[in-house]
This record gives sequence, structure tokens and C-alpha cells, in this order.
Amino acid sequence: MITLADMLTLSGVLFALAVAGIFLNRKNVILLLMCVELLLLSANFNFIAFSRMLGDLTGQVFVFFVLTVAAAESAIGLAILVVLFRERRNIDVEDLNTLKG
Amino acid sequence: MHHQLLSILIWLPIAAGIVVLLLGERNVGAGRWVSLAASVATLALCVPLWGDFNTHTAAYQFVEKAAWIPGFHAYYALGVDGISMPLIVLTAFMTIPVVIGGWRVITKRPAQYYAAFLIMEGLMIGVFSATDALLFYFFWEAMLIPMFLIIGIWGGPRRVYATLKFFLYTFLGSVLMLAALIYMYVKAGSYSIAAFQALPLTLTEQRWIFFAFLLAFAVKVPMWPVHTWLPDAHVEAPTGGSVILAAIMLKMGGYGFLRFMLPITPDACREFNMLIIALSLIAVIYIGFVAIVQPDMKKLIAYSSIAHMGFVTLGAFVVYEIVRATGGLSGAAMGMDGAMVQMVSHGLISGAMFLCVGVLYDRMHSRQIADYGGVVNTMPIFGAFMVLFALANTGLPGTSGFVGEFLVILASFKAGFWFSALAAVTLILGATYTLWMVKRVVFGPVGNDHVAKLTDLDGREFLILGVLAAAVLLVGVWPEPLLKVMEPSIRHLVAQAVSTKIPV
Amino acid sequence: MRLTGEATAVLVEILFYAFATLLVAGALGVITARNPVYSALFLVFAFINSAGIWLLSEAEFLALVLVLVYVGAVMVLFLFVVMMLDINIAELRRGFTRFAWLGWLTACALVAEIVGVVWTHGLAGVDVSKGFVPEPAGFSNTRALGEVLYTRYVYPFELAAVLLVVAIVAAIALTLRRRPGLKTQDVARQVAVRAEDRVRVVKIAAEKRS
Amino acid sequence: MNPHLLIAIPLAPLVAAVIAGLGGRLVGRTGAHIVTIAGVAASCLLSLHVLEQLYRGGATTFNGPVYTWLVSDGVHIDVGFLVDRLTALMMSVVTFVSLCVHVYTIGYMRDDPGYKRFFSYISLFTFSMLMLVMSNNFMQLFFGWEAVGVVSYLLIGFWYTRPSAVFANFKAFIVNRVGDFGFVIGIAAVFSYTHSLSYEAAFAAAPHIAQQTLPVFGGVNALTLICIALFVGAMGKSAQVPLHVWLPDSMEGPTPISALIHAATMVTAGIFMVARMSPLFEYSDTALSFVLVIGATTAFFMGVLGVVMNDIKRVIAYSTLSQLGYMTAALGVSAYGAGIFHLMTHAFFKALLFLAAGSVIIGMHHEQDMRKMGGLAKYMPITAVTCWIGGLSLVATPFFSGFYSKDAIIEAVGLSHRWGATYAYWCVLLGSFITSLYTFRLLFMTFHGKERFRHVQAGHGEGHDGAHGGDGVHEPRESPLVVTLPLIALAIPSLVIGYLTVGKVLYGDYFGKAIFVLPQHAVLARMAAEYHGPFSLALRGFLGAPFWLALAGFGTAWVFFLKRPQLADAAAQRFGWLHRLLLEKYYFDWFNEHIVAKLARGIGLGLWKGGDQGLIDGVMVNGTANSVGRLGGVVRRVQNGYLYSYAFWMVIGLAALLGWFLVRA
Amino acid sequence: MMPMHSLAAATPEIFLAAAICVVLLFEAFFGARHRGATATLTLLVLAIGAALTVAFADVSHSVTLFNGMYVADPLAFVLKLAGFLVAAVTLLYSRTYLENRDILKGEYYVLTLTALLGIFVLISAGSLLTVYLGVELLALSVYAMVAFDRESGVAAEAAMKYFVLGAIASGMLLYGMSIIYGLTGTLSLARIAAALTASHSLGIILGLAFMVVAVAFKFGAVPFHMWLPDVYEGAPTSVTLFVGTAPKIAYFALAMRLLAYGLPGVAADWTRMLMPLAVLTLVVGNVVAIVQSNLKRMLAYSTISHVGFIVLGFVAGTRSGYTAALYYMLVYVLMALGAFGVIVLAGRKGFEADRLDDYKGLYRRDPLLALVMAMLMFSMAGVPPFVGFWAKLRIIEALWQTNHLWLVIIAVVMSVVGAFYYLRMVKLMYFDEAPETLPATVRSFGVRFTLGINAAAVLVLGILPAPLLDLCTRVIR
Repeated sequence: MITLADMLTLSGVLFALAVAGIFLNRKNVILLLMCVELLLLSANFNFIAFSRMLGDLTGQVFVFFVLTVAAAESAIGLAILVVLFRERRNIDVEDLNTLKG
Repeated sequence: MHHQLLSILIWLPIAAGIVVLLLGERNVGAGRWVSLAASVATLALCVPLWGDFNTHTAAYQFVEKAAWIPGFHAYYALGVDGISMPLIVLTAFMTIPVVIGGWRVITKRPAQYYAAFLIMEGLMIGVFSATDALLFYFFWEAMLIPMFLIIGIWGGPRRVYATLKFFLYTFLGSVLMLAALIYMYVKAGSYSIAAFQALPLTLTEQRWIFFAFLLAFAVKVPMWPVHTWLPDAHVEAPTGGSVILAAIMLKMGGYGFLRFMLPITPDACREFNMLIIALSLIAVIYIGFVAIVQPDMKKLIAYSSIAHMGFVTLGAFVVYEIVRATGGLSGAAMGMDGAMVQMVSHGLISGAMFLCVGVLYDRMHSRQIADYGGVVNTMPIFGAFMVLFALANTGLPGTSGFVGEFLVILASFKAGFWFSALAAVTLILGATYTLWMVKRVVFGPVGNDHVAKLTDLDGREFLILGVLAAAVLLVGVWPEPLLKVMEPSIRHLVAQAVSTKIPV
Repeated sequence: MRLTGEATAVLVEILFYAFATLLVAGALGVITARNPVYSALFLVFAFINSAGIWLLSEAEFLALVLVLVYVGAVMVLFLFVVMMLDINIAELRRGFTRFAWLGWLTACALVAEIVGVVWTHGLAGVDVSKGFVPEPAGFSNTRALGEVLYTRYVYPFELAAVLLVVAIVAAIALTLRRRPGLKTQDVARQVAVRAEDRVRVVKIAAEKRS
Repeated sequence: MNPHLLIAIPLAPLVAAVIAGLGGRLVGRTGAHIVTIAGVAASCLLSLHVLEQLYRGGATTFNGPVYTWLVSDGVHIDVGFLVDRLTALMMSVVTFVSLCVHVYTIGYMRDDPGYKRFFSYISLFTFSMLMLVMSNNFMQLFFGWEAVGVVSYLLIGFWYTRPSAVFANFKAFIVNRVGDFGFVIGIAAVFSYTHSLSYEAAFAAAPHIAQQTLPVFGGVNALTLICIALFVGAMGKSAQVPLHVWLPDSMEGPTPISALIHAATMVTAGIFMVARMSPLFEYSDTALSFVLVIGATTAFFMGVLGVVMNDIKRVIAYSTLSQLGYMTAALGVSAYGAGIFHLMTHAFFKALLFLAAGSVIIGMHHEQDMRKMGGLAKYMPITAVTCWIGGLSLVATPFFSGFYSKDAIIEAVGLSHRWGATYAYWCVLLGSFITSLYTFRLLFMTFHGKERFRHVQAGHGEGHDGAHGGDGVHEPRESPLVVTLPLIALAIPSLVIGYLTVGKVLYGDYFGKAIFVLPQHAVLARMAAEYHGPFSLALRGFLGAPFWLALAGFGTAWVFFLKRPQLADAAAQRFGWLHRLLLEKYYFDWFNEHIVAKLARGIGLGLWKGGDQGLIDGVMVNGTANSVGRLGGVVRRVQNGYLYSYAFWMVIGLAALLGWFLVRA
Repeated sequence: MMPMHSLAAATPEIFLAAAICVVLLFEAFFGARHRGATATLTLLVLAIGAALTVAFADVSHSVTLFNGMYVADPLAFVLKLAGFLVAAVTLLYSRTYLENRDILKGEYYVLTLTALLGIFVLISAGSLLTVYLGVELLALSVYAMVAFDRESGVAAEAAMKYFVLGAIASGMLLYGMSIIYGLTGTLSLARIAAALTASHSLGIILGLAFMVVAVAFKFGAVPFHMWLPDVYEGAPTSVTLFVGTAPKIAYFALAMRLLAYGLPGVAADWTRMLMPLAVLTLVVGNVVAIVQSNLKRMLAYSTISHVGFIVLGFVAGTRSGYTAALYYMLVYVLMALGAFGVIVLAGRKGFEADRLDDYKGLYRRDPLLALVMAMLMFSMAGVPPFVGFWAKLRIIEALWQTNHLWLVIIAVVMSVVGAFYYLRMVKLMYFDEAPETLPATVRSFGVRFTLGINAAAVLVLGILPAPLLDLCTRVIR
């Protein structure tokens, strides 16, 4: 049977992986967007776990909204990505450093 | 009218300044006259202030109080006592030479120039008349802005460095004071200065507050080693700026010591008085030596200001050493009297000295001593004034410069031989740097072709220097009216300074 | 076929560990794959495994939504963009740099902190070793959610709607391009055209006078 | 005594000075000298009246305030007068000499563009000097003290276009300020013990103060410190070694000034002050010994310098130094009366000498070098005669005024048993030889011998000070009446005042309570016992060592400077090192200029460049500002533009926050 | 079902949501033909919204709606009113800017309105769920606005960075919320507040740390500030103007609702977490601002330093501290409106006027802009008689009440460092001469009038600070 600890550990690992993915990634921006999805996923795991443990549906409702938001977020993220690509013909993270200092 | 006299004194110049600003550069002719009228009117209003001042009480007079920020228990509270009243009059008095002094000389944005000075005058009077610490601080800081602009806009080649240094230096000092004021507000539940003075504070608290105050006031006075903004600011400031800076703004530091530090943190003052005295004496001697070698007249006078202000702090703080050495208070009030007189006197003399340099600068566009020589040949009347003020600067008896120094030296002997002896070194150093400059600038054969083409004072310049000379001599020959005004307040202050505020 | 409660528990546990392992592997794949298309596919893989775990946790509705919305829509969008942008994969730089170890270290520290709290019973008042209480028979997760979503949670629901509008507006505003050079018909203009716009009557002098 | 009358005495010259100084064209040149002379004359007459009243009229000492200068800490500091016989004597001397100088100036400064200014100054000086001597408290004393210093400063630099004059007045002021430094400390010390600045309180407290010890320098008697400090002031003003260096240079001023200020009056202020403070000094033997040694040293060693000087005014200046030394020595042996008496006689004959020298200078078209003079007696008889009278008085020829005062000093020093008295005695005794030597050298070189001025181009001197130096005029001429009249007016007292007054002033009880001497110190009283009238005193003078020493001096001068001038050169060559030492004035100036002044500038520069600019501005102020800026530069590099780095910092922040609080909890 | 009249408390949101639809439809049908009509309509909407807010306001007590997910209290009323005003002013300032750069599109206004709705949702959030949705609604709108100028590469870069980092932050927020939810079993802030009282459980710290980081990120507290300078610099200035002002209101509400009202029981923990952040923020913000040469970027760092002060108000963790933070935030928004407004007005197409050097001798070119900017700079530096002074004063008072000696010292010393770069701006405008002829500034009377009012408010509120201070004291419970 699944324990709360299992779920929380899993989400913790997922969270760390997502975050690590973001700051270890030297490739392209689109990967960052994917990592963000992972990040949200890990939070969702927590909600579901707590919701189930508490026997309270609220957590799952929250997850529902998170999924909605995540979808909208991806849409906007990708739109920005498109704009970025059109301007620069390139979405390398390494080249995204005009603004600094 | 007496219930609003102080308000009028504060807001009349400010209002006039705004009017001048609104008149704009195109109507600067009218602006000049408005400025002159306002500054003269302000001085005229000081007549009832002095005349109706009750010299038998240390209590605040001409008191005004109105709610300002109920949430902070802060009031628009004004009042004067014997310590602040002479300084207000000095402020009103010194603004007039500045206005007249800039009459034809300032060609760059003159309306703004006048407006800045008038607004500053109001703010400075506000500083001296506020009896609410928050109001005091409000004026204290607000005054930085016009001065910052005056140096920055009408200043010399290194004006930006100088004005930034001026602002940041004083700002740094002030904000720590602000922190201390707020702390006391939190404890006392009021911003009234009287409440702060009555507030019991542990020694630790007093120490912190003391150092916050020290930084604020020491920068303003300025005391060694936080004095280096002053020479730069003076050198770069236009003449009027230097005059106000030296004549009034430095006094705010001294005023702060008397109004805030001694009464609010008497125990910490007792503990650290040697620090202040040491810094004062360093100011007198170290700065005296530095002044000797200055190649720039304004810088020299600036350094001389620092040295002279050393007497103010010495006179104010020697009280503790007197108590320590003699066990009594005899002489303590004299030290503070000396400090006060020194402030007024220095206001007149340094202002006059800067005006003198301004007169030369307007003609030659140089402040370097080396560019002059034998000015008296072509400007005999000016030379006479310059020598008079220079002598006053050396503390010549019969001029105001003597009174304060003399009283402080007398008082500090009660505290110990060395205090007095080291302070008295100013007799030698002061004469050396001032007269050496006079020797190189005023006397001697005509130094160069430019000097040969100089023209003597015009009526406008003669008027302002003449009035100042009269004031310098008057205070020197008969200082009693001034001391009489201060007496009860100084006594009260001494009593506060030697009391203890540590709760038992 | 119904298993006994205990057997179910064991089975669930085995399945959980399997899904979990695959999920973590998928996640690792996402961040390590050199080709973004692979990354996207790894992500899909991870989502499917997540959905599996959620099913095991009896959050059926969300598990399905995850697959339908995420895998079905969002990930497709991702792939679409990846393809559309026509990124030259060969140009993509080599993965991690010399400070990678620091990154990994930090990530590990984070895991350690989170897991540490969980395993040291740091969550006061919550028994983390307890398994989930199974839902009673005939309980419909979907129905339960549906009942509250439009009543209790009508306010967030409306907000979510606005959020989606924002996404739509933003996506269009950012990406829609009207290329000036493109030759398209503007029907509205064609219909609204007036004669004066098209025909100009010019008076021409009959003959040149000399 | 009528206080209004007393107020009128200093006020008259002040008003005159203001009118002459600020009146501008309204007053005019003639107006200037009329108004100032009238002022001083009034003041002089009133002073004489006061003297008369006090001496004969039975008036009592006046001691009262004029107005309250200020009240501080309950201490009333007044402007007030103390007029007793000492004061009256000083007032009379001052106003009389001043009057003479005023008149003389009409001639001397006739063509000077600063004519009005000059009259204004000397009237102002008279006012200041009167304030000084009439004061009944230390504040006013200091006021007068400084005021005379300032006028002296202005007058030394009267010809401000001359660099040397401008240098001299600066030097005079600074050196005086060194003295004033001590003076102020003395006043402050008095104040700290009496909580008052009036003389009365100080004198009353003197015995008490003498019991106190000040914890400085390992414990000093308070009164000794007070007296020495006050005397340091006197050393500045009265040009005692080592603060004498300003006086010879002050000869840059116009000659009337040299007569009035730098011979007759101002420089004697120190002497007057010590005499006035006799109730204090009497209780401190240490201080008196100090005074004695300083005075004796000045008397002898400064006189020696007079022998090698060639500038006529400088010779007289060193002579003044030496005579001031005599006076000081007299004070040092508690013979205050002798000091004051010498002050008076000296005022007359030294003013006379200076004015005569001025007359010579006018006659020589502003040539002051004695080597370019000689044989002038023929051309300027009045000047020569009056100068001779002054000279004889100076060398203490019996029957001349100087004899009575100077001989008394030598005798008093000889009688004293104070520490240092033996040394002092030798100094003052040998000093009479030296006095005689330089005096006759001056007389011979100027008025007798070869007429050396014919070989010199006129206008060769540096004199730009007037229109006298018309080129081509070689022949010296006697000066006009306005010049010679004061000479005569001064020659008379130089001749007879000693004879007339010695009995009363020196050996009588003229001073009464004005001067206080403890019985055990009363040397003058012992001398008075042997006094049998001025005539017998003078006769006895012919037998005394001082007379013979003076005679030796005359002989030496006659041989070396009249008969065989080449002998003087040979001697100078033979004792080259000594001559050089003397020419360099014992290297005092060298020391001041090369060590003290350089050191002061060096310290100033060091503190400015090193302290202010280097340490405070450079390290503390700009250093802080720069390091904040540099910190900003470093921190901004963290913001390197890379998304992963931003994210990394966020996670680091999170991890750190979590870690820190989890470990803490 | 709740009766309709009870929804009156939610008038601002309901009106705004409806207005968004109207504006969207208006733009779709008429936008192309009447350029700028949408802008006017939006301004109208904001005006009506403000009026309705006032009309339906019930400031006497709090009302909760939607099962506690929506809270209407006096604080919300004040913040929403401020939101309307700020949004209106930003749009007013930006119109010419947008026109000049061909981005005067209806979508811009729609996004502004949705962002404002997000702000309102946050202001009135009564549950973790609404907090999250508000944050996202605001964030998503703003991401899009930053990228709105499609011609600008830096804008896209800024948007991308903002987006990714913002997503991480909301991920963290979610993670923290999930933990808190797990520990309390509720999403309602009121119930969380009741459930969590002074417990030192590690779990709470875990959840708290995540949420604190998220809040810090939104505010731009160091080291979670790195998006802020890049976004401020990269975004079109009109967007910077918006991003730099209105959302601050929301973030203040976020901190208030989440930390102050939601987690008062563990205030000791989160205040201590905020403390190092506040110090770092003050130091880094001020120190790095000094070395900037781009005005927008400099103001961004200056924002960070102001955020440090606001956070200090929360560090105090008392009612007085929250009041101070609220006051500071409102004052800051007022000042930032003016400052960014000046930048918006000083530029032209092809001349963004965002370098410091572009302001050399501004006094000669446009005295009004220079005066306004100078007043704002002095105000930001905290010099009386300008309102910025009182803001700092209020924060220090709150810190003293909780005996934070060193924080006070750091705060005041850092304000001196800050004064340097504000003064440098004044120096550029007043003391320096313009290097070459620069394009003229925007001369529209209405806009300049508003800017004048803006600056006058800074002065008047500085001389008479009592009303605003009292208001802030009254609305914080």
C-alpha cells in the first residue's frame, strides 16, 4: 500500500530533478518549460497524497486547477518562446544573456 | 501676531521663494526685489522676536502648537528659547547679504538662485524653532535639497563631487540621528523634544543615541575627522552658498549638541566627553596647521571654520571636565555661553570672509592665493574690510571673534590647564593662517596685471560688508545683550547636562 | 476479480514502486536527453507513469485528466512548437558544464532536506507511514469532484476561465502575424466598397488651345 | 575723580581716529591732522590733569566700571578704569609722546599718500594704549594689549607695497601672538582661581593662590604658572628674548611709529603690566627669577647686536631691546618703580632718538645706512644736538634722565639676592659698556667723521615711501620745524625729567599702593635710605662702575668708529665667527624661518595631504565610496544574464533557508 | 447558493471580469478601425470601476464570500482602489509610448485588465487556492505584456526569463501550499491561521520556506530578485511602468494574506526567514544600483532596495510593521509611477531614454520632467519634505518597536548608499549639459498634468502625511 511518506519522497525527488533540470540545462529554453511541468507535477503529487491521506477532496480540486493553470502557462510560455525564436532565430539558453549586470 | 510670529518667519521666506520661482527667469528683476523685500521683512520680524523675548525664563516662548501627524503624536510645534533665538536672528540677518551679494553677479538662472536661498532661510529658521523632534528633522533634512542644488548648479568646476560629498556626508549623519529619534519616540510616545529630554534612558541606550547624535552633529559642525566635506563644499559653492553654509548650517550642528545631545544623553556625554573634547582640540590644532598651507582662499577659510567650530564643541562639553576637576559647576555656563557666542560670531565673520572672497572672485574668477597680491593697491576699501574681518577671524578683542574664544578658554582652564592651553594655540595658528593669507592677497606690491585692473567695491558690496563689519564690532564691543538673552536657557541647559537620566 | 485487502495493498505497493521508478527515470530522461523531441517524449512517459500512480491513489479523475489534457494537448503543443521552430539539433551544445557537480549537489541537498523532514516525522500531527484509507465502494471520485467544482469552487472555476482567456489572448497577441506582403482578400472591404472609391470622373479639356 | 573725564581721555583719540579714518574726503589732509592732534592733545592735557589731581590734588584712586561688557555664569566682565598714580604716569607719558609724534608726523609724512590713514592709526593706537593702561580688569587689559598689537601690525605694514614691511608686520603679529598665548593662559588661570577678571579680586587672592599647586608639569605652583604665563605675554609685547625677533624688523614702519610704538609706549606695555601685577609677582620668587634672567639676558645680548648693525633705526631698535631688558631686569628684582621710572625716561629719550633718526633719514632722503652718512652735524645741527642729548641720556651720563633710572636698575640688581641676580648683575653692568659703545658709534658714524653720503647715489635706498627721494639732491638739510619742534620737546624731558622726578617717583612714595612689594624684596627702599637728592646721586654716579664702563665704551667707539674705522673692520675679520654670529643675530631669525616656519608648513602639508586627503578622504571617505562601488561591480557580475544561474541562485537561496532553519529547529 | 445581493462586496471583480469581456469584444469588432478607442474605453472602465468600488464599499467590517475564498475588508477596499488608480495612470502615461512604437493594441489593454483582475483576486484572497489563481492570473498577463513588443528581442528575452523563473516560483509556492495543506487539512487561510499556532514542527518550516521564497520572488527580494532588473530593463517602458507599480499592491496583499493573516501563529519563523532576505535585499539593491548605466535597470535595483524596506515591515511582524509596509508600498507605487512615467514621456520611437546619459541636461529640454524626476529622486532617497521620508520613518519605527537595532542601522546606512544614485540622477538632469540635441519629450497636456499631480502628491503627502498614514493604520487589523 502506498504511504504518505512514499508519495512525499517521490514528489521531493521530482521537485529536485525538475529544479536541477532548470539550472543544469545548457541547451535550449524549451527544455526549461518541460522542467516547469515536472515541477508542477511534483506539487500535484503532494496535494493528491495529502488529499487522500486526509480524506479531503479539496487537495484534488486544487490539483485540478493546477492542471488548468499549467496548461495556460504552457501556452503562454510557448508563445513567448515563439516570439523569442522569431527575433533571434535561436533559443539557446547560453545566448539568452543580453540583459545582465 | 505673536502667536504666529515664528510661523511667519518660517513661511514668509518660503512663500517668497515660491513666488520668485513662479515669476521665473523672465521676471527676475521683480524676483530680485521680492527676494530682498522678503529677506528684509524677515529680519524686521526678528525685531519683535528679540524685543519681546523674555530674558528671565528658560521656557520656550512664542510657542505655537498644532496637530500635524496625529498618528505619530507629532506636532507642528514651534518655540524659541535663548539658545535658538539668536540663531534665528542670525539666519535672518545673514540671508540679506546673500540676496544682495548675488544681485548682479548671478546670471545663471537667478530666479532659482534666489528662490533656493529664500526657501533655505525658511527651513533653517524652522530647524531652530521646531520644538518637535520630527518637525526639527523634517526641516533639518529638507534644507539639504536647496543647498545640494545651489552647490551643484552654481558651483565651481568640481561642484558635482563637492555637492554629492556634502549631501551624502550629512545625510549619513542625519539618518542615524533619525533612527535615534524614532527610538526615543517609541519609548516616549511623543516626538516632543521636551519629552525626549525628560525620558529616562539607560546608559546603554544613551550610548547608542549619543553616537547617533554625534555622527549627525559632528558632520554638520563639522568635527575632525568627518570634516572633509566642508572644504570641498565651500570651495565649489557659489559665494552665497558658502556664506549660508558657514554662517548658518554649521551652527545647526552646534545647536544640535546643545538642544539634543547634552540634555537627552547627559550620562553618555559625561562618559564620552573626553572624546568630544579631544576631537575639538584636534580641530583647533590639526586643522589650524592644515589651514596654513591652503593655496585656495575659500579652502583656507573653510578650514578656519572647522577650527573655530572646535571651540563650540569644546565649550559645550567642557562642563563635565569642570565638574570632574573642581566638583562644582562654576564656569560651566561660561563654556556654553562661549560656545553660543562663538556660533553667532563665526556666523558673522565667516560669512563676511566668504563674501570678501566672493568680491574678489567676481572680479578675477580665481580663488587661488597665488593669483593675487597687493589687492589693497587697487581696492583700498575692500582691503580695509578684508583686514578687519581677517583680524576678527583671528579672535581680536573688540571684534565678535574674541568673545566666544575667550569665554571658552577661560572656562576650560577650570577643567584643566591643558584644555585651555591647547585651545589657546588657536591664537597663534589662527593668526598665522589668516594673516598669512592676508599678507599674500591684500598686501604687497601689485601682484599682476589682473590685480592692477581691479576696481574697488561698489555701493552694493560696500553696504553688505559695512553692515557685517558693524555687526562684528558691535558684538565684540558689547556682547552683553546677546548673553543676556541666552542666560536662563544656558543655566537650564547646564542643569540638564549634569543631571542623570538613568532610571533607578 | 477482487483481491483481498492485504494482497491489494502489496500489489499496489509493487505497482507504485514500479511507476515511481519509471517516473523518476522519465524525469531524468527529460533533463538529460540531448534532443528536445526526446525530452518531450520522456515527459509524456513521465506523465503516464504519474497518472498510473494517481490511479493507484484512487484519484481517478485527475489521472485521466492528466493523460487527456497533458499528454493529449499540452505535450502535443510542445512537440508542435519544437517541430515548428525547426531547431538545428546538431548545433545544440553539450549538456552540462564544469559546475554541474555543484548543481547536482544542490539538488541532492534539496532532496535531503525535503526527505529528511518527511522521514524524521517532522510533519507534526501527521503519520507519514500510514497508508491511504481506500475509498468506500461505489465512491466516484469524478462525481465527488464534479459536485463541488460548480458549487463550492465556482469562484476559482470562473477565475480559471479568465485564466484560459488570458492564455488565448496572450498567445494570439504574441504569435499572430499579419504579414504586410501577403496577398489576401478582405471581404469586408470588398463588400463595403463604394463607387466613388473606384471610379473617378475626370473632365478633360476638349482640345488644346493655342 | 570725574568718571566722565576719564572716559573722555581714551575716547578723544578714538573719535579722532574714526573721523580721520572714515571721514574720507570730508575731512581732508589738514582736517585729519587737526582733528587727531586735537584729540590727543585733549587727552594729554586731561591725563596731565589727572596726574596732577592724583599727585597733588589729593584725589584718590579711581576704580570703577564704565559698562558691563558681558555677564556670564554670574561673572560680571566690565569695561572699567583703574586710575592710580601708576596709571596716571603711564597715561601722561603715552599721551605726551603721542602728541609729539603726531606733530612730528605732519612733517615726516607730508607727502605720503596714506597721510590720513596714518593719523587715524596713531590716534587709534593712543586710544588702545590708554585702554590698556587704564584697565581695571584682565579682559580690557587683553583688549588693549591686542589692540595696540593690531595697530602696530597695521603701522609696520603701513607701506604695504614693500614686501619687507608686509613680512615684518606679519612676523610681528605672529610673534606677539605667541606671547599672547601665554598671556591668555595666565588670564584664564587667574580666572579659574578667582572666578573674576578684575584686578582687585586677583590681587586679593594672590597669597591664597600662592598656596595652590596645579597638577601640570608634575605639579607647579599656581601663582608661578600664572605669573610666568602673564610674563610670556610681556615677553612678546616687550620683545624679550626669545620673542624679541619682531622688533628689529618692525623698523620697516615709518619712523614716527618706531618712536611711538616700538620705543616709547607699546613695547613697554609688558613692563607696565608686570608692574601692575606686582601683587601677583611678589608672591612667586620663581617667576621673578625667570623675569630677571630673561630681562638681563635681553639687556646684554641684544645690546651687543646694536654694535654691528649699520641701519640707524636698527641700532636704536636693538638699543630699545636692550633697555627693555633693563626694565625687565628691574622688575625681576622687585624694583618695579625703577622699571617704570626707566620706562618713563626711556620713553622720552628713545622717542627722541628715533625721531632724530627720522629727521636724519628725512635729511638723507630716506637713506638709513649709517655707512652712507657721517658729518651730518654740520648740516642738521638741531637734530645732532637733540640726538646727542638722547644718546647721553641713553648711556646714563650723570645728570641726564637716563642716568637716574638706569643706574638705579643696575644698583637694584646688584643688591638683590634673588636666584639669578648675580648673572643679571653682570649682564646689566657690562650692558652699560655696550650701550655706550653702540650709542657713540651711532652718533659718530652719523654726525661726525667723513661725509660718506657724497659717494652714494641718491635714491639708492629702498625708500618708496614718499616723494622725498628726488633724484640728484645730495645735500642733507635740516628738517622743518614740525620735525625739530618735537625733538626739542622731547629733548627737554630727556635731559631733566630724571633729575626732577627721581626723588619722588623712584625713592619717594609716589606709587603708593599702586605697586606692591613684599618687605623682604624691597631693594628700592634700601636704596632710598641712601638717597640724598638727585645732585649728590649724580655726583656719586661718576664714581660708579657703570660710568666708567660707559666711558670705556665711548673711548672704544671713538677709536674704532671715528679715529680708525679700519680697526673695526680688522676686528670684525679677526673675530669672524663672532661677527657672523652677531650679524646673524644669534641665528634666531634663521631658526624661526628655517625650523619653526618650515616645520609648521611641513606639519600643515603633512596633515593636509597625508591626513585629510590621504587618510580621511582617500581611505575613509572615497575609500568607502569606492569599495561600495567595487562591491557593486562584483555583485552585479553575479547577475550574469544566464537563466540557469538565476535559477541556481533561487534554489541555493531556498536550500540555504531551508537548511539553516531546519538545522536550527 | 448565495443570494445575489451578498455578491455586492465582490463588485470590483465582477465588474472587471465583465469589463474584460466588453473590452475584448469591442477590440475584436471595432478595434482595428478606431485606433485608440480601446484605450479610452479601458480608461473609462477603470474610472467606473473605481467609482463602483467606492460606491459598494463597506469599509466598516470584513465580508467573506464564496465559502471564505473571497475576503472583502477595508484593506482590500483600499488596495483595489489604489489598483484602479494606478492602472489608469499607467495607461494614461503609456498611450503615446504605445502609439509611437506601433503596439497600441487592444490586447495590451485586455491584458492590463486581466492583470488587474489577478491583483484583485490576490487582494481578496481567502484561501490558498485563490491566492494561487490570483498569482497566476497576474503573472500570466504580465508575462505576455513583457513580451508584447514583438519587435524587441530584449523584451522576448526578458519575458522568457521572467516566465521560467516565475514558473519556478509558483512551483515553489504550490509546493509550500501543499505542505501547509497537508498539515492543516484546509486551504482556507482563516482556518489555517486557527490551526497553526506556535509550533516548531519541521514540516511547517519546510512549507513556510517554500512559500517565503515564492513571496520573496514576487517582491524581488535577494537572492530571488534576478528576474527583476532584466524584466524592468528588457520590457517596453510602458510595461515596466505597469510591472513596477500595480503588481506591488498585489504582492503586498499576497504577503499580508499568506503570511500575516494566514500564518500568524508561526510569525516568529517567517519573520526570521525574511530577516536575512531583507538585509541582503537592502545591500544588494543599493550597492548594485550604483554601478548601473541604464536608468530602467537602476530603478529596478532601486525597487529591490525599496522592497528591502517593505520586507523589513514584515520582519517586524507586528500590526505596526504591516502598516508601515502598506504605507511604504503605496508610497513606493506612487513614486515609481512618476519615475517610470518620466521615462515613458522622455522617449520617442527609436529613443528609449533609458540610459542615464539620456538625461543629461534634461532641465534645459524639459523643466517639468526634470523637476518631477528630481522630486521623485529625493523622495525615493527619503529626504523630507517628500513622502518617501515618511515611508522609511514608519518602517524604522516598526523595527524599533520590535527592537531590531542592527536592522535599523543597516536600513539607514543603506538608504545613504541609495541616496547616491538618486542624487546622481539629479546631477545629470540639473548640473550637466546635454551632450547633443536629443528628441523632444512628449508634450501632451493631459499626461503632463497627471504627472504634475503625481509629483505634487509626493510633495503634499510629504508635508501632510497624516491622512495616508491614518488610512494605512486603520485598514490593517
